[in-house]
Amino acid sequence: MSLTWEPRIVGFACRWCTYAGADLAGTSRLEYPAAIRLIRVPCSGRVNPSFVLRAFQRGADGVLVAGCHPGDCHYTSGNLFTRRRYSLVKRFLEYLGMEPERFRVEWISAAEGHRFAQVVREMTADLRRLGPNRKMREET
Amino acid sequence: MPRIGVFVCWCGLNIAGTVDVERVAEAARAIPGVVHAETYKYFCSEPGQNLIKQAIQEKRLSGVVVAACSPSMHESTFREAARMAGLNPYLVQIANIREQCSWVHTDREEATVKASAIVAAMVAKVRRDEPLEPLKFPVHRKALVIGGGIAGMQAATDIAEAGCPVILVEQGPNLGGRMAQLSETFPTLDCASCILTPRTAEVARHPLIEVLAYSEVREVTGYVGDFTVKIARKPAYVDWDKCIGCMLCQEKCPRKIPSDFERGLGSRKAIGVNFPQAVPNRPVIDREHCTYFEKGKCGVCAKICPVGAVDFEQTETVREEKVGAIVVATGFDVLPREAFGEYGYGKYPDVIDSLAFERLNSSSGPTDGVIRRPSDGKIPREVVFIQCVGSRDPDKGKPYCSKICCMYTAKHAMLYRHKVPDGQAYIFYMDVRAGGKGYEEFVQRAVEADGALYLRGRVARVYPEDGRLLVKGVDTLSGQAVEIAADLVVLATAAVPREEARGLAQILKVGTDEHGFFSEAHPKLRPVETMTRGIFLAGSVQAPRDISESVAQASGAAAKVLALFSRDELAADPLVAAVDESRCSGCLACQPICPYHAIEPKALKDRQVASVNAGLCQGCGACAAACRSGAMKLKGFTDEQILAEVGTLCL
Amino acid sequence: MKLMRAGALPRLLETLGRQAQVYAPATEDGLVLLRPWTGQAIATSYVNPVNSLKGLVYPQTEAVLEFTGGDENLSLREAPAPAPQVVFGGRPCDAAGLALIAQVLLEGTFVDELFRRRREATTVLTVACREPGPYCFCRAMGVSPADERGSDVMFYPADDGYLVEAVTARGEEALQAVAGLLAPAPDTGARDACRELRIPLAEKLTTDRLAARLEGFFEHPYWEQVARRCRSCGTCAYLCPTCYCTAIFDTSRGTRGRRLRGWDSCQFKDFLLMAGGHNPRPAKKQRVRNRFLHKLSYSPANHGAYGCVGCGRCVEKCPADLHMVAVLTDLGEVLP
Amino acid sequence: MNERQAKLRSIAGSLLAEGRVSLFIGFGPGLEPSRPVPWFAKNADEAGKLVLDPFCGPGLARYLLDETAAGPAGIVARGCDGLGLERLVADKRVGRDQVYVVGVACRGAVDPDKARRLAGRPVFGAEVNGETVALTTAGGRLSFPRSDCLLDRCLACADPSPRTADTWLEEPLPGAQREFEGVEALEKLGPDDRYAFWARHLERCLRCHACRNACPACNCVACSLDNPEWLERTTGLADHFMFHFTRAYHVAGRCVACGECQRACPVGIPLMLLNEKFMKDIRDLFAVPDPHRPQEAEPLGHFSPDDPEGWREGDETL
Repeated sequence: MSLTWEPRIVGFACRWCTYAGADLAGTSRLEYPAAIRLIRVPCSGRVNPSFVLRAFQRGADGVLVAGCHPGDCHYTSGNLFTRRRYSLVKRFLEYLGMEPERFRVEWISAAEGHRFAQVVREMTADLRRLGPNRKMREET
Repeated sequence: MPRIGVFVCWCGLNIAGTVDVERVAEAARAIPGVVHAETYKYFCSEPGQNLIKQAIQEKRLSGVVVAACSPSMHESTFREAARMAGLNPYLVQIANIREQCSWVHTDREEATVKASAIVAAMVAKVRRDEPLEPLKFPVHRKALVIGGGIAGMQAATDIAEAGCPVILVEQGPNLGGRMAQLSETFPTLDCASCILTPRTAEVARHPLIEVLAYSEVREVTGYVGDFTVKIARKPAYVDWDKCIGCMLCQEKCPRKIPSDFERGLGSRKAIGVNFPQAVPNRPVIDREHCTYFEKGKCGVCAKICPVGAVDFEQTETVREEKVGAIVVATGFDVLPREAFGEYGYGKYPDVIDSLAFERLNSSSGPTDGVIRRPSDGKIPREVVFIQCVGSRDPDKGKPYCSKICCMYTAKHAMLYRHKVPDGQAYIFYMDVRAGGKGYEEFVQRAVEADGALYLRGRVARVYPEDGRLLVKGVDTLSGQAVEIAADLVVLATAAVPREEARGLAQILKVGTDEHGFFSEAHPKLRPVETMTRGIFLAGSVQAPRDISESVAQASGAAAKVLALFSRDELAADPLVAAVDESRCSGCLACQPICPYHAIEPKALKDRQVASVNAGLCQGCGACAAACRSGAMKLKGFTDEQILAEVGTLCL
Repeated sequence: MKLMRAGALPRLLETLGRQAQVYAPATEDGLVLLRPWTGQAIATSYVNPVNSLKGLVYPQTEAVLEFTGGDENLSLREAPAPAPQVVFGGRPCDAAGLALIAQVLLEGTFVDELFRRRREATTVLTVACREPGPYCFCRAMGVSPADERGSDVMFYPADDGYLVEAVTARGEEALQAVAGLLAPAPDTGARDACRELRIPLAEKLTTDRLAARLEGFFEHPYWEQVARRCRSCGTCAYLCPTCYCTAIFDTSRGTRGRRLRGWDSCQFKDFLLMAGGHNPRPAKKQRVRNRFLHKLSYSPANHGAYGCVGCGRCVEKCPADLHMVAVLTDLGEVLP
Repeated sequence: MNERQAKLRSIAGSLLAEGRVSLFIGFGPGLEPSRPVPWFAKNADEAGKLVLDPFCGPGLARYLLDETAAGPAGIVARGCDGLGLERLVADKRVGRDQVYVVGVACRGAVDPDKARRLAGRPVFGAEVNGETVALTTAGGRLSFPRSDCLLDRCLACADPSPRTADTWLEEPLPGAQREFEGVEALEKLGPDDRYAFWARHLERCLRCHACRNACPACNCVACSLDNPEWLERTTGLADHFMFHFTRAYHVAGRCVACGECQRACPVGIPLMLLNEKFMKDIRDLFAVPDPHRPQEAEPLGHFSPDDPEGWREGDETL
């Protein structure tokens, strides 16, 4: 692992909560590692689990799925399906051999800019420790 | 061949201070499909927007990516600019390189690389965008109000006063709802019928309000602006158009039956109205108790009717109406008496509920407003009121506070004292909740001026002894056991949703809470809306409410309806789901996942597929994630677009 | 003809491996597969490896060309040349399958350059059969357990090693490189035993005048009935040592990409689906019929040999038991 | 002789003769006695060739997808076939009224390859008696433990009989709770060992789609795995992970555990270990006692407000 290697995190962020929370981190000028790249989705319930695998396949070192806290979904129930789906998917990924740190699900509200920054810092630190992901990743 | 333009904004030094915007533009030019890339200080400014418009026209751009601040800031600005330049506004995407890049990173190299990646992802996304037009729905400027109580009437009046026609459906034979049963109202002790009757009359004669009494909503289809409603008129066995309201039939009817309206304390005839001021003032035959329907003989009413309005052959009729909005105001009920064995409710005639006490107080009630106990008609000298009967009682399945009981019990104690000056009222309570203008003062008046004795604690048992009722309980403040010999016991039973409400919720496809109260779209910010656009709530259908709150909410609902009706057409975001029928198996895995009940099966020639009602869809995309074959597409966030973004961000 | 002791096999592969990538049968999860050989144990007791020789010479996916750049500055590059490889342990039926594919792809008016390059880079060391597997029926298809077609060197299992014989110049060259491991052969018994090996299943099948008897059988209701059990998967075609149908597709990552060619199966329902939406073989009946008529009728007509070498893989692995032996057996009853 | 088989032939024959079904799906004679094949009888004659013995291996339910288009079909159903039919009905792909189910009590199907290997010679007959299987060969009857002889899928079976049938060939056997020993064993390994396990198996994948096309839950009109946007036709290990992750997730909460995917796989990928992982977690996280039996509310089509956050516990239990 070269000294210049930095992890790559793909994040799926619900536009109402987490994406807005990330914007708040911006307006609050909270610094966090540049490893994260967000994809804006209407709801965490839109995130098809195979999107996560696609990210790992194409070279992500970590993947984050984040949405509103349960009970706060803009669409009332989207994140409750997220919770079900990703409870299973998280365990399944680990069952296939993925390290737990590489995939996270988080509830981050529009008011939680600090929390967003914190999650990115934590994840980046974990991934720096683990090194580049090779599992389920295509050869380049 | 796509022709994408990329516009990288400096945002003064906000972006350019951290991100090398020229390098971002340079990298964008290398992306296949990008034919134009430039930077500018402030693309959101007038000259900045002009640069974008100019490039769209000169370079014949098929898509635009603006790398700037968050889409929540200027997405609409740039979409409008594109529209003005002749490019479909949905072919514009925002690469958020300020809030999510330049403002949160300090390393220029890292921030520049990341900004380029974000731009590339949005280029990949915009390449897969299709031009979309806002969805337009016609608005039928006519409202349906369900429930003819005070809330429903208020909403109907407000809407009609603004010039929009209203259909007011009431399932009972007359308007007025619960309030018609009340004697006086807190905290002013106004006579209920004195304030209700003028309002009822106003509704009845309003040229824009059509009252459909004795009717029920059977089916609702469509969506906001364009609902189709089927309303059934139950048979009254009296032709109301012919009837002149003389009530000779009621007078002459030989059959007397206990009256629900009087809570069983009085009687009514098998034909007639609930109360003298009923509007509409038209009788209904109670088929279950009518001798003619039971035995085929009698028919006194038909013979006596001067206009021949009695019609034993009358059947249900169903009419269809188009409405643009619906207000639900079906009110509440109180817990049935079977639930309270320990208080002897239903067993001892002198244990009654608060609604019955209202009737005892009412000058049009069974005792003409004199407080007499049901068993022997004596005037009670000691009355025990028990609050929170069922409410705040998880064992009875009603953990919530019914909210109105503290106030009406204080009112009852006062009214009782006013009518029986030497009588004593005892009130068992858990807490006295008197939040509201003038409410606390009202309760204090009951205690100080009218001598109501408040005992904090629960009643364990009520049983008869020597012609009175012995009430045993504990005063938890003194810790002492309390035993009161009472002439009358009044239970403040829990307010619950009406039994028919659950069925109505299904017809309307509106959610309810675990108790059956209708769910609002947001408890704080959207309290009168439901999750279904165009359906609003007023009054106790949502949760127990007193009159003033019900009226306020009804006016709020009316304002929401009128806001809808202020437009000829409703425009909606076209970023909704749609089904690729060639890929759909019709398994309908998407259906239970949709919070808006927007998905229905549709029959094709040889199979069934899912179909999305674009008027109901709010674009959350839960269905798209549940669709295994990829037949369900959320426009603007298709599988292909998200996959392309993922792939690009991973490069 | 030479003799090689069994114990010398790793040395042989090691020597040949200096110039080329070596493949040999290995046991994995109870299966025998042809795998890159890196010194691991070489499986010897098997009927046929699960993957046929085909995949090593005609890979499941291979690059046709590589490209970089965008729409305006696209630059194309030929896929890199294949590295030399030596494959040990394939059976004569598989090698005969390669010969058949070569006949189709190299001997017509069109020469498939990708196949040619890889075929020429491959030395096939075939191990002839001393024992028939339960599903072997090579002789019914005109292939022998000691068939030399498609092989560069034949290895005939003997009591304590192999009788080794070069078939081609490339084989000769390979043997010269390992001359030190070979001794003069005392007799040709081991080879004769392979050549004379009886294949019981093949003896139950009649392929006499099959092409003639299949005339006019195209519309027979048999196809509809037998196709019912087909599941339209690609097991048969992908295991088959002679199926050679492919599709072309592109893949790209950013500004770099490749045009690839990959196996396809005529049993997949979209195999013939065209851009306009037309599918000439939408029904299972049509696809199943095509598979068997191709191998039993069209191939003999066009290339002079059945498009099947009787390796038995489809017989063993078809999840619905719709395989060549089943069809040949049925045809024995149904055909005139 | 085989009384069950005689009874089945007679029931199927009558159903066809009376026109109550236009086709009867069962097993018929194959290449050898140990390999009966899926059989589609259209008349009493063909019904007279139906086979019913312990070698009847292939799953039949999926055939209903094609075969009920023309009219009602009869089917001889073991527990796995019955659940497969329930799946197709739940997915609205087959009308229950289009199928006439003859229910049987299955004691497990003998794997022809295992039997031949154990016996060391062709096997002509088999009898499953409790924990042993008696194989008939030219050299006489040989007895082996059940666990060595049956198809993998039958060893884990908890559903010997369908839950409902239109008629019963014999007294149905009660269902049991499924165990997930294989999953539990794999869960005990570390991440790298687990990955090595799956990489080794999936490396072999041919992408022949035998698993998908065998599956009664993979019944979509169009499969996203045929869409190059989702999965290119490249056949690297990462593509195989994508394929098998997606396939397993798509049947999560829907897989009826018939095991036909694994039986169909030509390269021995233990596919049921993927499906069963979802099953086990659905059971544990969402309190669905028998996740392989189609539910009124599909486990992934609903939620409970009290659902756990499975990823939090996931770290410890895995």
